Amino acid sequence: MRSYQQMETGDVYEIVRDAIHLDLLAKQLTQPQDGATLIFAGVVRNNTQGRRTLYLEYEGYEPMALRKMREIGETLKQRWAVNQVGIVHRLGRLEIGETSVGIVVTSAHRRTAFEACHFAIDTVKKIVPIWKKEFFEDGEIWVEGDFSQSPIL
Amino acid sequence: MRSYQQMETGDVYEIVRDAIHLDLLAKQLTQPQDGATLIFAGVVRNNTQGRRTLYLEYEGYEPMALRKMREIGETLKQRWAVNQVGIVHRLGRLEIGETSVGIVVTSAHRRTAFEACHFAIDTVKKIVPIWKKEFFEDGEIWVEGDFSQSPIL
Amino acid sequence: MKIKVLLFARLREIVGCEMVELYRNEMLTVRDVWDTLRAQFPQVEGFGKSLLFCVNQEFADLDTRIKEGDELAIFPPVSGGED
Amino acid sequence: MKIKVLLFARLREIVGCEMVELYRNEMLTVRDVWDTLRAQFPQVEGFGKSLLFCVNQEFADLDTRIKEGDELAIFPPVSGGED
Repeated sequence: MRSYQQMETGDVYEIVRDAIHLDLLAKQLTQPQDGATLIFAGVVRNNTQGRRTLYLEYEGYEPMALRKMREIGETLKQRWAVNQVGIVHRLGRLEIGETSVGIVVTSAHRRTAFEACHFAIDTVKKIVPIWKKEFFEDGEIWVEGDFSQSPIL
Repeated sequence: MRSYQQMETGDVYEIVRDAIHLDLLAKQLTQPQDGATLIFAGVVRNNTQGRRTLYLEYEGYEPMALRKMREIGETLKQRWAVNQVGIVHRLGRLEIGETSVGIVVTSAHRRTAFEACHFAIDTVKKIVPIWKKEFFEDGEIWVEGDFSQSPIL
Repeated sequence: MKIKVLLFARLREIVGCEMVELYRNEMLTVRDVWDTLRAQFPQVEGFGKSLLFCVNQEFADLDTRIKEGDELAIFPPVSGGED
Repeated sequence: MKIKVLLFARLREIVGCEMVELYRNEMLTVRDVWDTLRAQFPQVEGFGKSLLFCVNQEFADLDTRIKEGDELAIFPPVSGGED
């Protein structure tokens, strides 16, 4: 199985087109000084407000997405006593139950890991230029955010 | 690899004496209606307040621990729109970097998963009768909680 | 009356075994069990203010009533972790 | 002056390609680029109030100044998810 490319700081920021292996990522990131590893997986759900989803397609502005993922990781390490951060986003067609985005945060203490990881995924969903198109039995739709919460305002 | 025993509700509560496979547990628990899977791993850290830890030993009051783990899972499902819960605790000797407790919470939405999973681990640490003894180079110590925060008060 | 009491963690180590059988003419509450235990194992003295008591795997207190056949357990507070 | 603009997601679909080259005598700000784009692709009209603009992979606004060789990108807000 592949391994994730760690930066000099040990952190991982990757955009992939195949399955995300969060167990592997967590193993690579967890260090002896860690007491808590928190792993978030964003998963393709079989419905949106009751409407049955068939599959999703993710598209990204890759170099900017990677840059923003790195910025989020750096923010995490500035604001919290986080040891290691991993953010991996998948693009392309994803089936129900597959992981579209994975975030791993390790820390000596669990509260730190929870707060930092929650901030990380919320921020990924706001500022990382990746979009999803949802395919239903009777049509398709681009899922777009609320402009009023956009990062330039 | 072993699989985890799921209750009728699909949830998993186990006490084990070998490695916890959180990837496997997460895979077993994640359902098509889930949009977020949150995985918490409590990991054996190499130090406590700077004092170098060699390894830990966990001891439990097993039937009551299992009962309390189930209670926590039921509370989660009552209070939050959580789909599936898995709580697995390991007993015996654990080395640095090994996972002592793993919690998986799946939900349609990520905020729910974060809140419920954080509550779960905080409550495990308060009411599940499992103790750890920490072994240092020059001694050993039982790690005990604060009685004023004890569950009967 | 005979009552079996399970002990855990540091309390188990101090007493030296994980299950003790206590005998007393009458044991009505957890407090009676505790009094019997500390009479038999003086080393547990001074420990009492920071112990948890359980009857049939539920947290109890010193006034909780007990009967023959109940499963009693006494132990220190759980680790709590550091957040 | 020639400026290449990257388009993504629904905007890319509406325009019909992921990179457009825009020509205009003078383009000083992102607004000039946007005005040129919508003159060339009227179908983007009505979309403008809910688009994000980036210059060299940083969020920008209509008044952000640009120069030859800058990487411009225009796209809808990111999904945001549902918490």
